[in-house]
Amino acid sequence: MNLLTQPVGVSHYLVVGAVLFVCGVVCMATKRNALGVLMGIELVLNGANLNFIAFGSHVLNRAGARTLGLDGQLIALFVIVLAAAEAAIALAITLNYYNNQATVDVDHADELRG
Amino acid sequence: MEQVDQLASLVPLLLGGAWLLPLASFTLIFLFGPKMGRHGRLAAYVATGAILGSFVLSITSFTMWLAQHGVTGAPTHASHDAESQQAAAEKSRAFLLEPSTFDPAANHFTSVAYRTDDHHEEAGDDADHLQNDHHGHGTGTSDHGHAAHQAPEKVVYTGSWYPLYRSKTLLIDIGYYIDILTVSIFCMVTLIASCIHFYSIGYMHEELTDELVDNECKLPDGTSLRRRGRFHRFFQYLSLFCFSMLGLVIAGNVAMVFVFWELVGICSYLLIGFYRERHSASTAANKAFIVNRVGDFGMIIGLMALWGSLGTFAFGDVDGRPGVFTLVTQAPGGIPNGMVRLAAYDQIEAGVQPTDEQLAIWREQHLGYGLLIVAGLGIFCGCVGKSAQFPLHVWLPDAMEGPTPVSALIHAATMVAAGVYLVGRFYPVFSPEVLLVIAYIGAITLFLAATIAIAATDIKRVLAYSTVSQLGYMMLALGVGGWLAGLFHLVTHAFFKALLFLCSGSVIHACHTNEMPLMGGLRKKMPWTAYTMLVGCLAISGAGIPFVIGFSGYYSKDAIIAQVLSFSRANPAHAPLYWVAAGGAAITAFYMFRLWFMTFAGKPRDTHIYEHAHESPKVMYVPLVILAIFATGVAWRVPGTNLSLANLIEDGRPVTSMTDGVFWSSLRIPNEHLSHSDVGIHTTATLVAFGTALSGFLLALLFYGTRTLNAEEVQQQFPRIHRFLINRWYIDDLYWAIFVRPTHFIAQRVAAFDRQRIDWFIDSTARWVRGLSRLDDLIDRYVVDGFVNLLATWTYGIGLSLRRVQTGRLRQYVMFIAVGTVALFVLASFLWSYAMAGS
Amino acid sequence: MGSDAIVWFLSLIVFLPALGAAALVFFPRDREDAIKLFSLAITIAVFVLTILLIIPTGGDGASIRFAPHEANMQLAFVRSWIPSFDIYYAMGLDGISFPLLLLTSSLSVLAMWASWGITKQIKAYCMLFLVLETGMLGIFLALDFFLFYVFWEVMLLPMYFLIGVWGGPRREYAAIKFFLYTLLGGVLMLIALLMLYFNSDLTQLSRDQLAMSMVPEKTIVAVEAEGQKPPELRQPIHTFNLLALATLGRETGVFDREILLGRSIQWWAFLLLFIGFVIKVPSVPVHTWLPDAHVEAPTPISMILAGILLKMGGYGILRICYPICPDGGFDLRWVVCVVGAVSMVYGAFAALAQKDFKRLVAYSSVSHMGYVVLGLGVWSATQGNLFNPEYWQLGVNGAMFQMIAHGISSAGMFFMVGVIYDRVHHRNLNEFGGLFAKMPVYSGLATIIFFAGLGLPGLCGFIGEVLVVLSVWNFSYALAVVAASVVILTAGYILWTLQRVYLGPEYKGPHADALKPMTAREIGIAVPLVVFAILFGVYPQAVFNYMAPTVDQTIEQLAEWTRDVKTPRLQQEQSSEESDVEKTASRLFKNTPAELDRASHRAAPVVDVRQPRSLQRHGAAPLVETTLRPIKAGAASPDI
Amino acid sequence: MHSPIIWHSFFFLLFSILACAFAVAVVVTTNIVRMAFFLVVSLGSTAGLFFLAGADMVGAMQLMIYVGGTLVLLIFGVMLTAQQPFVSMHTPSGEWILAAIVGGSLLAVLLQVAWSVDAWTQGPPLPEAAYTREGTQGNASEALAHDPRFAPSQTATQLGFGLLGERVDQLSVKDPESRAGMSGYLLPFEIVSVHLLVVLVGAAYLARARYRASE
Repeated sequence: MNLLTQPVGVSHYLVVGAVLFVCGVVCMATKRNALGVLMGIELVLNGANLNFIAFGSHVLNRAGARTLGLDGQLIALFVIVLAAAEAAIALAITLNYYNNQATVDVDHADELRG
Repeated sequence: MEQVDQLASLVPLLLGGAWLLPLASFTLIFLFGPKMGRHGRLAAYVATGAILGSFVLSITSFTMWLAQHGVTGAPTHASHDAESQQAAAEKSRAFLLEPSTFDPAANHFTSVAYRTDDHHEEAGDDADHLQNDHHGHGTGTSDHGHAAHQAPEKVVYTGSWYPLYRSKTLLIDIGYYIDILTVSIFCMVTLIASCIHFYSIGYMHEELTDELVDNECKLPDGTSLRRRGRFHRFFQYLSLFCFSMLGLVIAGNVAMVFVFWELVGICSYLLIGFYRERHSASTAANKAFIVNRVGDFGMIIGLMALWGSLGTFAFGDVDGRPGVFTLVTQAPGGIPNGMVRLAAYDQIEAGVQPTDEQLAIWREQHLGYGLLIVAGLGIFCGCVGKSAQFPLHVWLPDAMEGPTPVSALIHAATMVAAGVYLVGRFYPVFSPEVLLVIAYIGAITLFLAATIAIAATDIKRVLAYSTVSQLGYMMLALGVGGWLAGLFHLVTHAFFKALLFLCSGSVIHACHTNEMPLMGGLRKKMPWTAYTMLVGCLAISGAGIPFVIGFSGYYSKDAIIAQVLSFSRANPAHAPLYWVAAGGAAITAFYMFRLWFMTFAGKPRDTHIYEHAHESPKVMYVPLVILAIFATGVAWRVPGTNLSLANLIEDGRPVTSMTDGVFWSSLRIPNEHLSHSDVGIHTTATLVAFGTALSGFLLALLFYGTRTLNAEEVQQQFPRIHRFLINRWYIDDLYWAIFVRPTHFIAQRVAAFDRQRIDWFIDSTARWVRGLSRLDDLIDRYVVDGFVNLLATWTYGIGLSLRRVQTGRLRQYVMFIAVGTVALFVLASFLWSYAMAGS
Repeated sequence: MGSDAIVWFLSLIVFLPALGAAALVFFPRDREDAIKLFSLAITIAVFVLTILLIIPTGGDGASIRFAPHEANMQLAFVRSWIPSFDIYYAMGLDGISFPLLLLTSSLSVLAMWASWGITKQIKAYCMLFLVLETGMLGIFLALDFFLFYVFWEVMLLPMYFLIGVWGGPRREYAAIKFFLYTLLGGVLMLIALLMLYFNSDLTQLSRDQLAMSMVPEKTIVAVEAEGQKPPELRQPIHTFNLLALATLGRETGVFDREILLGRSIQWWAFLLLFIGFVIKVPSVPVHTWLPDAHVEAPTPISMILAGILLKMGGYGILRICYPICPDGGFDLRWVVCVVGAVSMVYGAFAALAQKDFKRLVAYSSVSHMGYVVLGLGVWSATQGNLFNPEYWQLGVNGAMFQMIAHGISSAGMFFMVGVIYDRVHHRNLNEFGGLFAKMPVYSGLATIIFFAGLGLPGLCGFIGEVLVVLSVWNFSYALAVVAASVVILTAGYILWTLQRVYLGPEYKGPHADALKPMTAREIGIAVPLVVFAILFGVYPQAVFNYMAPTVDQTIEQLAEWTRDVKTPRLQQEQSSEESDVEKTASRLFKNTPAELDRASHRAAPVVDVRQPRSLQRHGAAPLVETTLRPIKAGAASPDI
Repeated sequence: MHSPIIWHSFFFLLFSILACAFAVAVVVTTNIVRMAFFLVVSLGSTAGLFFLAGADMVGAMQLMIYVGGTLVLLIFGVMLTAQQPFVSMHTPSGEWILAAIVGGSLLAVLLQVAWSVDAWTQGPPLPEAAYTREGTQGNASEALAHDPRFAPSQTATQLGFGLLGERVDQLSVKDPESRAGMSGYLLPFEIVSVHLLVVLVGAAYLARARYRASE
C-alpha cells in the first residue's frame, strides 16, 4: 500500500491525532515541570482538534457522507481559544505557585494528597 | 277486720322497733361510749334501756297478737277438736278475704295487685320501688293457703324492708317473716337479755375503773396485767348482739338469716374475746368464729342450692312472689320445679324442652330431690356450727372464756339456740332423709356432751356441755319430727340455762374461780344464788310430778322423749335414738345435781375462797329470781284459757309436705300429734323421762350429796374412760391433727410454692433472660459489632489505600485517567462483542 | 357527638392532675408543704368534679350529670384524634366505669393525704402521683381502645418509679417485677388490640348500630358510601371504638375467622386480653408481682395499687373481653372461673402462712380479687339454664361490687399497716400484739376494716362475696363449693392476724415507745374508708343503682347472644361430630351386616343427644368412645 | 492501473510525520526550552494538516493563536520561572516505563478505533480521469483541478457568519427542520469571548507579583 498514491481519509488524521494525543498524555504523565505538563495539554488538545477537523472536513470524506461540516471547525476554533485561555490561566497559576514555592515541580504540589 | 289490717303493719313496726333499738344503743355507745359518765357507766343504762324498750315493744306486739288472733291452740291433746277446727276455718276465711279489706289508699294495695300477678315478671321496676319505699309495712299473707286442707291457716306477716340486691326476678333483701313463733321468741330473747343486762351491771362493775388488774393474764415478767376498764365496750357489744339476734329471729329470708347469723357470730367473737389480753380468750374467740364459719360454709352451699334452683330466699310469700315454703310444700313430692329443672340441666342442655309433662317425668325419677337434700343439709350445717352440734361443738366450751353474762345470753339462751330456731323455721324444706341426719347428729351430740359434762370440773364448762347436750336434744326432737317439742325445749331451755349460767356467774363473782372442787357449802353464803340455781337444776332435769305438774323442763323433755319414742316405733331400725334420749335424761340429771352438790352442798373445800365468798348484789340476784320464776312456770297453761307456751308454738307450726323418705323409702316421720294423742306413747314417755331423771338425781345424791359413793374411786377404777372424758373424747386433738395442722401445712406449702416455685420460675426466667441478653451482648459486641466494625475497618482501610491513590501528584492522575480510559474501552468492547454475539 | 361542655368537663377530670403535675414544675424544690398542699388540692378538685356528676342539678336537661338507673353510655363524646388510623378521643361513662371513677378520685385524695409522711423527693413524687392519677382516670373513661391502651401505659411508668424510688429495701426488684409483668400484659393487649382493629369492619353494621355505638357521623357517611359500592370493591373500615367493637363481636361474624390452631380471632383475642388483664387483677399464677410490689411500695402507693390498679384488670375483662369476644369468653369460661376460684383458695392459703403484715394483706387481695374473676366468668346463661342471665348478672354485679368494696377495704388495710409501720418500722406479725391498749382508736378502725375484708355482713366486703358465691351454683357445683370454702380460710387468716397484732397483753416488738395514738390526719384518712365500708355494706343499692343497669344490660346481651348465636353453632358442631362418629363407626364395622348393626347399636347412645351425658359416657362402647373426640369441656355439664 | 502520486497525500505525510516526530520529541526532551521549540514545530505542522483538511481558517488560527500567542505565553512562563537556566527535573525511569505502557495501550486502543470504520480509511477517490495508463498525462491534471482537495477552500466567511449566528454553509438545506438546529454559534461565541476576558483578568490577578501587594 502506497500512502502517496492513496487519498488521505479520516483515519489517517485520526492516527495522527491519536499519536499527538498519546504524546500529550505521556508528556503530562512524565513531565515534572509544570510548563511541560502544560505543553502536554496543548498536545492533547491539538490531537483532539485534529479529530474535529478531520470529521468536519469535506476533503477527507467521500461525497455525500455525513460530516460535522463547519461545526467541526467551529468547535476546533473554540478549543483553540479555550486552550489559549487555559494556557493563560495555567501560566498564572504556575507563576503563583512558583512565587510561593520557588519551584515549578508539580510533584511538590501535593498538598491535596489524601 | 280493721284490726287485722292494723296489725299487719303494726306488728312489723313494733318488732322492727324492738329490733333496731339495740342498734341505736350500739351506735350511741360506739360513738360516745367513753364519754358516757365516769368510765362509761351510763352506757349500761343506755343499753339496758334499749333492751327494755325492745322488751316492752315485743310484749306489746305479743299482747296485740293474742288479742287479735287468740291462741288457736292446736292443743296438744285436741288437735282434731271440732271447735278449734272451726276456729281455724273461720280464720282462714278471714285471711282469704283480707286483701279486699285493704284501704285502697294504702300502699298495701299495690302488693295485692302483685298477688294476682302470677309470676311477677312483668311487674316492672317502678312499681317495685314504690312497694319497697315503704319500709316497715308488710302484708298479712297466708302461707300456703292452698294447702289449707292439711292444717289450719297460719297467721304470718311477711314483707320486705329494703333490698340489698335486686334484679328482675331475684331479690335479696332485708325483710321480715312474723308469726307467733317470731313474736314469742322476741319476747323470750328480750326478756332474758333484759335480765342479763341488769345482771351485767353488777357483774361487770369491776370494769368501772381506770386501772384494772387482770389476774388471769400474766405478763412475761410474772406480774398481772393492768389495763383500763372497758365497761361501755361490753354493753356496746351486748347491744350489737341483741340487735343481731333479733334480726335473726325476725328475718324474712334465709339470706337475711345468714347476715345476722354472721353478725351474732362476730358479736360472739367480740364477747368471747372481751378479755382480749388473755391469749386463751382471743384464741377461743377465733376458734368460735372459725368453727362457725365451717358451718357457714355448709350453709352457703345450702343457700346456693336454694338460690340457684328457686331464685328466692324468702320464707313466705312476699308481694306475691312465692317463698321457699310455698314452692316446696305446694310442689308435688316436695320438689319445686326449679330444682327439677336445675337437676335436669344436662338434659335441657342437650335440647330437651322442660315442658310441664317433661318436668313431671323427671320428678318421677326424683330429679331435684338431691338438690333439696343438699339445701336441707347445707342449712343444717350452719345450724350445726351455730348450735354447737357434734362435729362442730368444740367451740362452745372454749367460748366460756368470755364473761359469764355473755355465756348466759349468747352461749346458752339465744345465739346457740338460733341453730335450732333456724331448723324449726326452715322445717318444710327438710326432707325426711335430712331430718334423719339431724336426729342422729342431735343424738350423738346429746350423748357426747353429756358424758363430757360428767367429768368436767370447771363450773361453766359443765354448763357449756350441758348446753351442747340440750341443744342435741332439741335437734334430735326436730329430727324425729318433733317440731313443737324441739322449739318448746328451746324456749324453756333458754330460761333455765340462762338462769344456771347467771347463777354460776354469781358463784364465780363470789369465789373468783371456776373450779368446783375448790367450792362447796356455798349455799349458806349465797342463798339466793343457791336456791335459784336449784330451781334451774330441777328444771333442766325435767323434775315434776308425772301427769300433774312440773318445772318447765318437765314438759319440754317429755314432749321430746314422747316424739322420739313415737319415731322409734315407726322406724324400729332407729331405736337407738330413743335409748340415747332416755339415757341422756339420766345423765343430765346426774351432772346437774353433781354441779349443785359440789358447789353449794357439803363442807367448804377451800376455806380461803369460802371466807371471801359473799352473796351478789341485788342487781344480780333479782334477775336470777325472775328467771327462776320463768324457768319454773313458763310452760304452764294460764288457767282458764288456752294460753300456754306449747299452744303458742303450735300456732306457728309450719306446713310440711314430706313424711316419707324417698331414698330410704322405709323412713317415716310420724306426725307429732300422734305422740300426744296416743296415750300409750305419751304415758310411756312421761314415765321414762321421770324415771331416768330420778335415777340420775339419785346417783348424783349418792356420789356428791351424801358422799355414800366415792367419785375418786370410780375415776381410779376407770382411768382410761376418765381421761377420755376429761380430754373431751380427744376431738379437739383430732381436729388439730387432721384439720388445723394440715391447713397450716398447706398454707406453708402454698406460700413456699409462691416463693420457691413461681417466683423461682419468674426469677430464673429473668436470670435466663439476663443470661441470654448477656450472651446477646457478647454476640452483639463480638459478632454483629465485630462484623460491622470489620466492614468499617475494611472500608476505612480501603479508604486509606484509596487515599494513597489520591497522591496529589498530577502526573499520576493523568496516568489514572489514561488507564481508566483504556480500561473503559476494553470493557466496552467486551460488552459490545458480547452484545453482538447475543444478538 | 357529645356537647363541648361534656368534652371539656371530662377532659378536665382526666387531665387536671396532669396539668397539676406540669404546674408543679414551677414550684421550688424546697417548698415541700406547698407542693403537697397543691397536689392535695388538685386531687380534691378532681374529686369534687367527679362528685358534681352525681349531684342532681335542676331540671336543665343540658346539665352534666350522671343519672342512676340508666344502662347506656352517658356523658359520652367522640372527637377526632388520629383520623388516619380511625383513632378517636372518645370518652364516656356508664354504670361499670362510673363507680370506679368515683373510687379512683376519692382514693386518690386519701392516698395523697396519706403521702404526708413521704420525705424523699417530694416534688417528683407528687408529679408522678398526679400523672398516675391521670392515667387511672383515663382508663375508666376511655371509650376508644387505643386511648385505653395509651392510658394503660401512661399509668404504668409513674407506678414503676413510685415503687422503685420511694419503696422499701427491695424496691428495685419489686418495681421491675411489677413493670415487666404489667408490660407483658400490655403487650398481649396490644396484640389483641391490633388483631381486633384489623379485623373490624364497620360496614357490617347498620346505621342504627353505628349510631348506638357512638360512631361519628362522618364515619357513618363513609360507611354508607362504602356500602354503595359493588361488593368486590368494598374496603373494610376499621375501628378502635370499644362500643362498635362490642357490637361487631356480638352481632356480626367478623371476628370468627379461624387464625391459629383451629381457634377464631375472638378466641385468641379473648385469651390474650384475659391474660393481660388477669395479670393486673392479679390471679394465680401470674400474681407474684403483687406481694412484692405491695411490700416494697410506700403506703399511699400500696393503697392506690390495691385500691385502684387491681380494679383495672376486672374492669378490662368486663368492658373489653366479654363484650368484644363473647365466643372466646364462652369457650374459655371454665378457664376464667377456675382461675378465679384457684386464686381465691390459693391466695387465702398463702395469706395464712405469711409473717409479714403487708404481704398478708397483699395475698388477701389476691384471694379477694379471685372473687371478681370468678364472678365475671360464671357464664351460666346456657341452654341448660334456659338462657337465664340473672345468675350471671348476679355474679357480675357481685364482682363489680367486690371491686368497689375491695378498693375500700384493701386500701384501708394497707393504710392501717402503713400507720403501724410508720411507728415501729417493722411488719413482722409475730412481733406485734397488744396494740388495742396502746392505740385504741387505730385498733378499732383497723378491726372494722379487717372485718370488711373478712366479708362480715354490714360491711362492704360481704355483699360482693355473697353475690359472687351465690351466682356460681348454676354454673358449677364443684366451683361453688370451692368458692364457698374460702370463707373459712378468710376467717382464719384475718382473725389470726387480728389476734397477733391487736390482741394480747402487750406489744412484743421493737420501738414500743413509738406507739403513739393516731394523728388527726391519719384518722381523717381512715374514717372515710370506714364510713364507706359500712355505708356500702348496709346500703349496697347506693352502688347498684348506678351499676346494675349497665351490668345487667351487658350480660343480657351476652345471654341473648348465647341463645341466638352460640347455641345453634354448638349444635351444628355437635351434629357434624355425630355424623363423623357415624362414619367412623361404619368404617370400623363395615365387614358384616351383623357387625354393622352392632356398631350402630353401640354408637346409638352416643349419638342420641337427648340422653343424659352421664349415660352417654357409660353407655358408649369403649372402641367407639376412643374414636370419639372427648366431649368438649365447654359443653360438658358441671358434675354434681 | 497506475496510480499517480497524490500530492495532497504527500503533504499530509510530511506534516503528519513532522507533527508526530516533534510531539514525541516534546515528550522525550527534558529541557523545557527545547520542549517549547519542538512543540512549536509540532503545532505548526498540525496547522499544516488543518490546511490540508480544508480548514484554512482554523489552520490560520492555529498558527496565530498557538504559535503566536500561546507559545509565547509559555516561553514567557519558562523565562519567568526558570531562575536557574535550563533546569531539568528528573523523572524516574520507572515512571517512564509505566507511562510508555499506558500510553502505548492507549494508543493501541485509539488506533484500533481509528481504523475500525471502513468509510474513514480512505478519502474520496480521485476522478476517474486521473487514473490513466502510465505515461498518459494531460487529462489527469485537468481532472485534478476540479478535485476539492486541491481547490482553495474559503471557510473564513462561513465561520464568521457561523459565529454571528448565520449558517451560510447550510443554505442549501431546504428542510426547515434540519436547519432548525443550525442557527449558528453566536451565544457560545459571546460566552467564549467573555470567558476569555475573565480568564485574562484572572490570570493577571493570579500572576501579579505578591511582594508588591505586601509592600
